[in-house]
Amino acid sequence: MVLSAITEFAAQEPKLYAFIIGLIGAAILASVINVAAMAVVWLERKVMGDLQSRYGPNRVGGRWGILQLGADAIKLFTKEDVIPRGADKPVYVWAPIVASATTMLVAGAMPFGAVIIDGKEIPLVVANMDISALYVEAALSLMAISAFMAGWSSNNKYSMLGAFRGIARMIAYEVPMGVCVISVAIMAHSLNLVEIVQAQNIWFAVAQPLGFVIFAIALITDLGRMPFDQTEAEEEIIAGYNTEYSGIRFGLLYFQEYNVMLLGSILLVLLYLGGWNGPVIPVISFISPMIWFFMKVLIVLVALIWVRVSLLRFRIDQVTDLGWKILLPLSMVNLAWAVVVGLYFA
Amino acid sequence: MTTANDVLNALQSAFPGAIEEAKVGPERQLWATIKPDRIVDVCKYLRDNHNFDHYSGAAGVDRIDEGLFEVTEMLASHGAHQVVALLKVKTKRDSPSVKSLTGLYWNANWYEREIWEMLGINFEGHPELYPLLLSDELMGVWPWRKDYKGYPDYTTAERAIEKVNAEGYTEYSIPPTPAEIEAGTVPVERPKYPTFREREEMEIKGESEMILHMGPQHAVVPGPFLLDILVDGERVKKAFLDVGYIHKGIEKIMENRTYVQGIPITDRLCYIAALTNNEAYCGAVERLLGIEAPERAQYIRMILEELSRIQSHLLGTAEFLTLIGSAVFSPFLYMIIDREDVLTCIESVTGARINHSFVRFGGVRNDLPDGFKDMTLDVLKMVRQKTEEYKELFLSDSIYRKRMEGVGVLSPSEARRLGVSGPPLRASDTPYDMRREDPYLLYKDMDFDVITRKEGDSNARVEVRLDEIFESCYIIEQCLDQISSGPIMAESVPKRIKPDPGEAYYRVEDHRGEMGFFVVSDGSDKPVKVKARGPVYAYFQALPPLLEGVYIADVVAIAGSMDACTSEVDR
Amino acid sequence: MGISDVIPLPVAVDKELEKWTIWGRPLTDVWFTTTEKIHEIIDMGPIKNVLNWGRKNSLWFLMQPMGCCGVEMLVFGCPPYDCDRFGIFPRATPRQVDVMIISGYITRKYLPAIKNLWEQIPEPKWVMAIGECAISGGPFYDSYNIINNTGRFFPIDVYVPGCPPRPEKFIEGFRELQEKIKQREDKRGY
Amino acid sequence: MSGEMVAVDYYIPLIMFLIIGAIVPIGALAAVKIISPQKSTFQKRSTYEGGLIPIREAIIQYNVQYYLFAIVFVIFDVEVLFLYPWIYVYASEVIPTLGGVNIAVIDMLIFIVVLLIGLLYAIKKEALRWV
Repeated sequence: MVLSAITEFAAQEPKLYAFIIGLIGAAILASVINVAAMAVVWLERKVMGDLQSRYGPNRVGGRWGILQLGADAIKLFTKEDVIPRGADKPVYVWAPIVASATTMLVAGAMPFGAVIIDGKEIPLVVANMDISALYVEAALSLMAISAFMAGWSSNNKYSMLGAFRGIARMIAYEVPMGVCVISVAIMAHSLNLVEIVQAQNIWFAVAQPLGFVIFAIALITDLGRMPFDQTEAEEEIIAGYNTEYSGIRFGLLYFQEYNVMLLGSILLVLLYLGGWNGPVIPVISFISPMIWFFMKVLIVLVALIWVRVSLLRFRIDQVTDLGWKILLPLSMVNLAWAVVVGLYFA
Repeated sequence: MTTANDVLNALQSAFPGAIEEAKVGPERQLWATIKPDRIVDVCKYLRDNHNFDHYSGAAGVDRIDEGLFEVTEMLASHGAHQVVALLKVKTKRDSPSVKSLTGLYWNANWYEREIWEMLGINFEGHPELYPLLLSDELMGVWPWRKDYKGYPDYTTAERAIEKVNAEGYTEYSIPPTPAEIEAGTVPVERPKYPTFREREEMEIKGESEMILHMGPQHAVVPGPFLLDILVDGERVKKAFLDVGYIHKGIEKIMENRTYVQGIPITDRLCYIAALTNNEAYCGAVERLLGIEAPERAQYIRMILEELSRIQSHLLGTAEFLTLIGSAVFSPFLYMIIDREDVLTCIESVTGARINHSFVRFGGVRNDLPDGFKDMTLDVLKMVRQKTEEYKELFLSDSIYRKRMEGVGVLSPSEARRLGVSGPPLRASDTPYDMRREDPYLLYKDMDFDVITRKEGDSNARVEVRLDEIFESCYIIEQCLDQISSGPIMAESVPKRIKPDPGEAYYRVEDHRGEMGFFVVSDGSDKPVKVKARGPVYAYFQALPPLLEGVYIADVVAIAGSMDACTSEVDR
Repeated sequence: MGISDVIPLPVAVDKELEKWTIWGRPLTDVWFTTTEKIHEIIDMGPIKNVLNWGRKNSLWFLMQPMGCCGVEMLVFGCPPYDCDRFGIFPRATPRQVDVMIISGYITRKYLPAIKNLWEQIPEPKWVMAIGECAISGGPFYDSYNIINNTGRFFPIDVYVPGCPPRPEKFIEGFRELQEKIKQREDKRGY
Repeated sequence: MSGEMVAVDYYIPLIMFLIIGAIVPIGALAAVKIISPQKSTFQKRSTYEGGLIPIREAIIQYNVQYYLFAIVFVIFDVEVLFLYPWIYVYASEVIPTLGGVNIAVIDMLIFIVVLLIGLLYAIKKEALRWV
């Protein structure tokens, strides 16, 4: 009932509808996503603890340490905010804001699962545009810009090296990543994320194993997770691009990293792991896609954490070499594979 | 096999009149006093004709009663023979000057700089006579001289004057004590030299070059020291090292303590290798006293020192892993867990985790507790199994191999020239191990291999350490089998330790390399001079040439694979 | 201190704002008095308790091994002891830490550097002296190069004796500091 | 103002996201300025570099190799952009076939091969050597 009314309203007043849904969606997501990022940090610390035969946070907020991230957030929020004298002030101040806005931009076009109402699957997405896959991929790489802004404006040598590394790493993996998205789009005959999910009768991870691997590597690189965390390699360049950031400014950059990690895992699930597709669970059929979606994202997140604690860091020249000299040609091979499979076997 | 007598005879025939007095010590040691103007020739002769290619260090002794300074040069060979030549050079106290050996031995540089800044002995022909350990403030007061009045100094903090410099940074100056001023040891004119910072700035040539401070507080440093790298992009063009941020003046302090009181100080020399430091010091004093520990005590020492070696190698490798991985890299934490078990074993005997003060002159403090053997064997079994796993892990990890292989390569000849010892030297295909080379305790009865690797890169250095864990386990097992009951202290140890006048040099295989103690006694209950020749000092000196032309990420890999310990360098 | 520190606006706006007045008083003045009032309100009670709860449960410390205690500090972060349980973990840059651990001998050469590091930590911050050397100079108390009274240079909240203290003592020291923050009995009054 | 949603309309919510995404951190920053203690000193605002005073500024003239990296990227990224519209045409039945293979596919395969040759050239010329 309500649904049909909304559809009707959307048909009559598309601009107003878009405005309202944007406002509501943004308000909800802005709060949800930051809490979710905190949950991811907590998850990371707990899972890391389990993998390393220790406990992780277990004193603040019960034996699971649930309130640990709350304490961290309060601490960061009430910390003095220092702008170094040598810093390029406007850029320095903008960097965390750009990071935060970037994640919101990505979140706007990202489907967060689907619900089934009246036997009809309704994806939970705010801006369901035709080229959302391209858009999301492009917006994700904006994170490198905010990192570069942070690193360059700090006027600190460690930050500067981190910033350059970040850009070099981003550009080395942007091309293979883009080619992988194209390969997926070829099989799905669409660049719309919802349609890509719906086209996955067989997961694309199965149809294009090579593409999945390349995309996963490029994604980890984009997120700056462990084997590729040269931008903030603690032992080499202290904290990389956010060396000079303190208090809430650091907090914003820190939580945005985890936001992007969450959004990146969602993107991986959408493109390759069949999104919310899965057998309908009888009793709770209403949210059964959500359950599948949530479980897949969780598995990807845990896998990312697992990778983090078990691999060593690449050297930055090895990272760029891997991107340019191995992944780029391989992604082209994958593209050809996708064309052949998509055109003649699908 | 060359013996000390052969070398002495050869010297006496080659340089008639240059050798003032000479004696051959019991443990293949040659003590000789050389005329000051002939020291370079003698050393050159020894290096070229008698394989004395290892410059082991130099110690400066202040003989205030005789109005002389003595510089003792310690020379040895990398495996060609086992003679240690200790050549003394005497110089007048009012205008001290000695010829520098830097032209012959590259690594004489730091040892001579240290003697210069501490005792004020000028080294003719030394290329860079700049302070090494001391801050500029203390330059010119020559703190290790016996007539230095600034020691003991209980009021450093109270005297500190805070002042803001022109740029706005706060600086501190600590003015001399009244005693110093009264005695007139405050320098009127300090020696002239460019400061460390000025020397660095002179090296910046291009527009795109910058100097990056890595330290004194940085995740790569195991203790405060300053590693400055001149980078163009990410390529290191030149590296500079500034140490002395935790210089405590251990050698000066030990001169003012009785012999027994010196033992706890040697613990703090390098806190990872406390037991071997104890051993080296006590061994030297035992030689002075002419006593020997009973057999059981020697076994106990060996067991504990090898256990200590295991924990040191585990910690060293773990710390190194955090450098090329990160602090959340799991195997790092697993190694620390294993190390805790080994520490429990040591703790059950010595009662302390890292600073044991366990070895005594002529014995050890405690006997092994009940059940020690079973516990240790269990732990060793576990350590063996785990180390096997780590080795397999590293072998199969392609990222690890990519990061480590061919990085920081030290060729055998280069490694000898730079004067490194211990695992870095052995990784460069030079089987040089004090336990074989200069056998102490009962190591000559033990069956073990000296681990070497051909490659000489960072990976080889780590592999040598991991393999040495197996050898240590094997040695401990042999000791536990052979140990028999008996006294743990020699009976002839006097109540008050007052050795006869003389000198002794005793070196042991520290976990990181050659650790030697040079002790001079004048018959009183305090030593005249205690010189600690640490292995990490040599590593640090060798670091800047190794770092030229590598990436910043490799700096971390190379510095980490050296397994450094700042405290021992600074002393 | 100006609006351009908060919201990304050109510095010229700051200069302009300094000229503005509200009720005959300069704007910056009003800003400061308002902030002070808010701080007074916060200091009065419940809000502060919440803030201090957050602070005490998230003590990040500066990774700065200095001596023997530096080794135990490393072990303190590792499994058998695991400081992460209490929300304590090391960071390498002073900008992001709350606690500085002086874990060894401060020498004449190191004093300016460590003081600089301490200054660069943003408020609120605490400092712990761990080990004998940091407290009194330890075995090196009479050395010519050691600052044997760290307390003169740093407002030390917690002294942890031991040479070196065991990792358990580190935990105890941190618990003590947490208690002090909770009771608002720390030296700098947070 | 009624009618179908056109492509541009999808960006209206995104603009809302952008605005809110910027307002939230700005609000947080402003709140922090008021709540948190502020004791700014000279040394606190100096650049951190291991505790010592840095030698010269960090913003200097950088190595030219960084620039080469960026140039190679720009070239390849623009090329890849051509692939995106191609997704929509390659399967189209309007496009003629050559020997049973869609001519758009053949075109694109040639394009990719040329691209790879370009990459090989860049690698050969060491444009991708890290600084």
